Amino acid sequence: MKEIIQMIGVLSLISGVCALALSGFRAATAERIEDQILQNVQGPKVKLVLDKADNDIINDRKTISVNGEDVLLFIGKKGAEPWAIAYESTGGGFGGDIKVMVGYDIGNDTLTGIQIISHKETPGIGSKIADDQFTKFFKGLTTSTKFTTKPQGGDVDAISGATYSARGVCEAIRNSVEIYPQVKKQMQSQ
Amino acid sequence: MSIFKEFTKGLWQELPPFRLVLGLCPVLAVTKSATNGLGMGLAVIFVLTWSNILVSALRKVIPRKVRIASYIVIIATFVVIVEMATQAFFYPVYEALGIFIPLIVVNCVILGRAEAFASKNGVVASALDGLGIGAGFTMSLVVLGGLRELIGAGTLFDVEIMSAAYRSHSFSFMLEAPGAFICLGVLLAIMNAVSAPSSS
Amino acid sequence: MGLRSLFGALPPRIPYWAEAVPVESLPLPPKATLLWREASPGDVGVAVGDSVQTGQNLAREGAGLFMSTVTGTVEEINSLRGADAVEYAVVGIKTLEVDSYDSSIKSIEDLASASPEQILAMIVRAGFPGFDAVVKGATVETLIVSALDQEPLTAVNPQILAEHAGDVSVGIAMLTRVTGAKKVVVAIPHNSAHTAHGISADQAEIVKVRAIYPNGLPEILAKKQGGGLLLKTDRNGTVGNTLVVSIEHLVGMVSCLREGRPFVNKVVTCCDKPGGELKNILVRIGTPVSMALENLDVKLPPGGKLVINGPMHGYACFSDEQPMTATSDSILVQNPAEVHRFENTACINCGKCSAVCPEKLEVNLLGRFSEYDIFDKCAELGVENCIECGLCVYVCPAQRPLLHLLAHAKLVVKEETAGK
Amino acid sequence: MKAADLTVSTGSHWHSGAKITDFSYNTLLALVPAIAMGMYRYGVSAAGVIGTAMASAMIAEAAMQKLLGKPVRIADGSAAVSGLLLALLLPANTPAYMVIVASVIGITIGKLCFGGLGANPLSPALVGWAVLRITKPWAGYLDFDLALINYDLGFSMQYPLAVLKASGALGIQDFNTWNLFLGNQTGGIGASAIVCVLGGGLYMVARGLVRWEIPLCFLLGVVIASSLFRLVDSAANADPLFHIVTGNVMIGALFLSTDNSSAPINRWGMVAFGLCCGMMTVVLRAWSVYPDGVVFACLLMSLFVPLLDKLRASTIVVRPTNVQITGETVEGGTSS
Repeated sequence: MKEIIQMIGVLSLISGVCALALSGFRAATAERIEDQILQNVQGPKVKLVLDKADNDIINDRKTISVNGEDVLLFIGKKGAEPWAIAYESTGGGFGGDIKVMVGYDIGNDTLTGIQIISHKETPGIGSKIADDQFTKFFKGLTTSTKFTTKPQGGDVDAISGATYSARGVCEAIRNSVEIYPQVKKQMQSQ
Repeated sequence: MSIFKEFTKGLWQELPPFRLVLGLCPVLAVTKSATNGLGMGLAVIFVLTWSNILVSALRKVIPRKVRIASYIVIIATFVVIVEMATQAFFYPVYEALGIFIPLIVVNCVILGRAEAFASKNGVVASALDGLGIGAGFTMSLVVLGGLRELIGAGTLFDVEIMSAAYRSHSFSFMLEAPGAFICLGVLLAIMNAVSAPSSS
Repeated sequence: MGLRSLFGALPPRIPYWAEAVPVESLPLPPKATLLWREASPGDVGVAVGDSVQTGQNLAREGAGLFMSTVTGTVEEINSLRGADAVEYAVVGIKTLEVDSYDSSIKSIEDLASASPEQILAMIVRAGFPGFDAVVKGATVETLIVSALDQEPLTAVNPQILAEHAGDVSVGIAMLTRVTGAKKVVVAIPHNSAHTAHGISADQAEIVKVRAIYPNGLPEILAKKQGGGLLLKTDRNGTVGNTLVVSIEHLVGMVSCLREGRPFVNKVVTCCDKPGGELKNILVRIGTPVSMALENLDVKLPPGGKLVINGPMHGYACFSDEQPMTATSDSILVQNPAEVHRFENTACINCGKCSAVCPEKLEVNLLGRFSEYDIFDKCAELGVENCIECGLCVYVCPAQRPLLHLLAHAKLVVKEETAGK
Repeated sequence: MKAADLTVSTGSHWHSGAKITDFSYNTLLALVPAIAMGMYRYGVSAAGVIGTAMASAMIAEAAMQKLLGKPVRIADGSAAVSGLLLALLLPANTPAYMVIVASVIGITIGKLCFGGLGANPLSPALVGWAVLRITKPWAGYLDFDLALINYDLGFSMQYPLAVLKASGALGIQDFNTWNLFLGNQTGGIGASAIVCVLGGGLYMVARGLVRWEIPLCFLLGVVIASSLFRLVDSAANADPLFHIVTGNVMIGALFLSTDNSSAPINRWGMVAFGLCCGMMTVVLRAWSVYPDGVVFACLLMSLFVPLLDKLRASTIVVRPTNVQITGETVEGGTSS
């Protein structure tokens, strides 16, 4: 009996001390980790989308609420004036969700570009959606464009062999465009 | 002298991946470049040394029956610390090593040293053992990673070594998993051939 | 040699000799050498200088039966380790011109009315091998009388069948009674011009067997015709329930028992070159090969091979003084050019050996396991079932000594199981 | 007894005359029509690829055997066969360095590291090809549409399987099956000469050097799997005949999958091996990144060979355990 209590005691003690140490370390690094993820994962893509901005886009971010959901908004400025905004949205692909960063020129309501943040499409086929050849097509399109692939009656060229993946990207853009007016309004009201 | 030997043995006689043939999963998976190898190696040195020290310090307190569980808890703690630290301060390394940092927990080298050495020896000797084995591990990873990077991508620590013509048509097979196995096998064969006369 | 049909697509066919070959009698040898398997010189009950009679038991009291086949004086008692890794006791006898027969072998006039025990005892006493298990009381389910030779280039049984076809039915009736066999089969080569006469359907079943190697081997006959294992005595007792008797021994039994004479003369087929004619000779058991060869005017080429009992699973002698025994069927002389050389190449895993193996063994694996002394794996793969027919060696493109490897593994496995 | 000057050995004292070189030399002979077709089509560059592959394979084998202290046995022709098979899978203008790397790795890592001829679990030629295939910067040279862009041989220069992959059954309507069978298609130097490969393979089967089970079941597997795919979705999948006469299926069935040491040796093992290879080929063609799946199918199934070789008639004879001998019971023991 004494042995069992000793075993339980020692193990609990070690676990407790370790947990304490870890939570302390986590508290100390949490903010920096979040910052690093923004800088390294979304940051480069946002910079590509809002390529003409001259401010530090990552720092000029804010979280707004649209239809009860939080949206992380990146704002690109030319000089002091906000020029464009970008935020992430999701569409269903062949292998899973496709996350797309869509940028908008708030002056004339056109797309400044899109970037694929993450996807799980088949390498070599579906993964072509992340190629420049595909994404540069969206640059400069107005928000009133029909964002569906041509076989479905839209304006977007499908990729041969990766129709489904291209459809997923279009879906993500449609989701994004849908909330664009609200986002724009909220951004300007602040 | 004898204490110093605890450090040096990890560099040749008990070189982990090649002599003990332990911890091969990270060895094969992360050595796509010398930088990755170095990053992984440093993480392992940190975890190994500290877990060795702690296991050695607590060796009289921990009951035998729950020793493995205790070792795992200790090792896991340091691994999580390493993971958070790399995420916070060396994000590119964190991205490259990915899942393999959490997997240090089950790296046989670390558990093996805790069980085989730290639980039977003093704190100083265990620390030196951890440092030595860790250094040997790092060395092996850097050599393997460097070799694979040089042949597979034409660079070394991301410095372009080979000509541009080579780099654009590099033998990227070496960066793939089979390349890792073959590279490890060839290095093992060479090491066995070199040390064969002394062992016989 | 074997034919390769359809460019080698089908397994090789090694045909048996089909025609009868006339027998020529050889004179008595000046010195006869007798071999006693699994015995030592201590088991021999006579001393150098003793006179012995034809049919006399040379074994010491209680050591079994070791029959002299000649009359003369014992010159030499020795021991020998044979090619099958078994100890032999060797007795050399200087022969006299005229035989005087041992009185303990008595004739049985009426084979039909004598008791089975009496006949069995006399069969064994007259020197016919292969009845140890029956004597010990093992049950015989199936009796197979084989008119096939065991090997190609052997013409003993076709000759006997042509000459003594009439005695076969008498012999079968006698043996059926002796062994109590429930099923009796007479195996005749499919291309034989002769057949056994006077055998009724309820007495025995006559089966035509394709006359290609290894269909004449007792193990194969037992498996295909008897549906069981060959009856034999080994260390663990008796194995199997099928008794295979060659037609030569069967006919010999009938005449020996009628006349009260021991089994001392054996028909042996000689062949000295490929494609050459076969010659049948009748020799006294114990005659050295050299005498048979001299008589036939055959010279042993230096570096050549002298093979007793056929080219496929026979054994090569290291001396031309090798004596004939009760089971020696043939003598084959090979020139150095014909001698097949084994090579120390690794197995290429072509699978020909496994395809051709009548026992369906995985010879490719067994050869490798035996080569590297992994005998427990050999036992697992059933190396004991190897009947040493030599077909794997015949087809192996890498010229590997597979039979040697398998026989070695068999021996080791047998010793290991016996040691347990 | 005095010893005479005689040779002594165990049986058998006869031999069928089969040699190790039978298989390799006859394979070389059987592939002559395919080589000739390749050279006729693609000219000197095809000859260059074949020569480079065979020479480097043989040199690599000799050098490695020397290094490992083994007897040098390049005369058995197995290295030449491996080199040739590798070359026949490649496009005619594959750069020499790629050919050399593939054949050297195939021979050294794929064969001699495992103990040489007969001990290699994978076919050396396929190992070499796979190395090239997964080396991304080089893969462009193996894409027949890109590699053979400068050739015009008077028939559609689109790789049929790439077309199938890109646009499904509709896209391949232009291909005539009979034409494809005659070898009027792009592809590897020899692999695309379907009728020549088939002829050579039939010669090997007739000589008994390649057993018929594997090739037949390979093709059967292709037919079964492609029929199933077609049943499910006839718009995306080609008919069985198209699968058989395109890409590497014919050379795979007759020459690649029948490599002695990387294929089973028992009948039912061979049947299962062939069927699995064929079906895996079609699965890979339909679902993998690569247009053709023959090589990877063969490599994958070769790994299962020790398992497949267990599919066989049992040799185990259980002997009677207790045998009555003169009234007493004696342990007979079981033999296994």
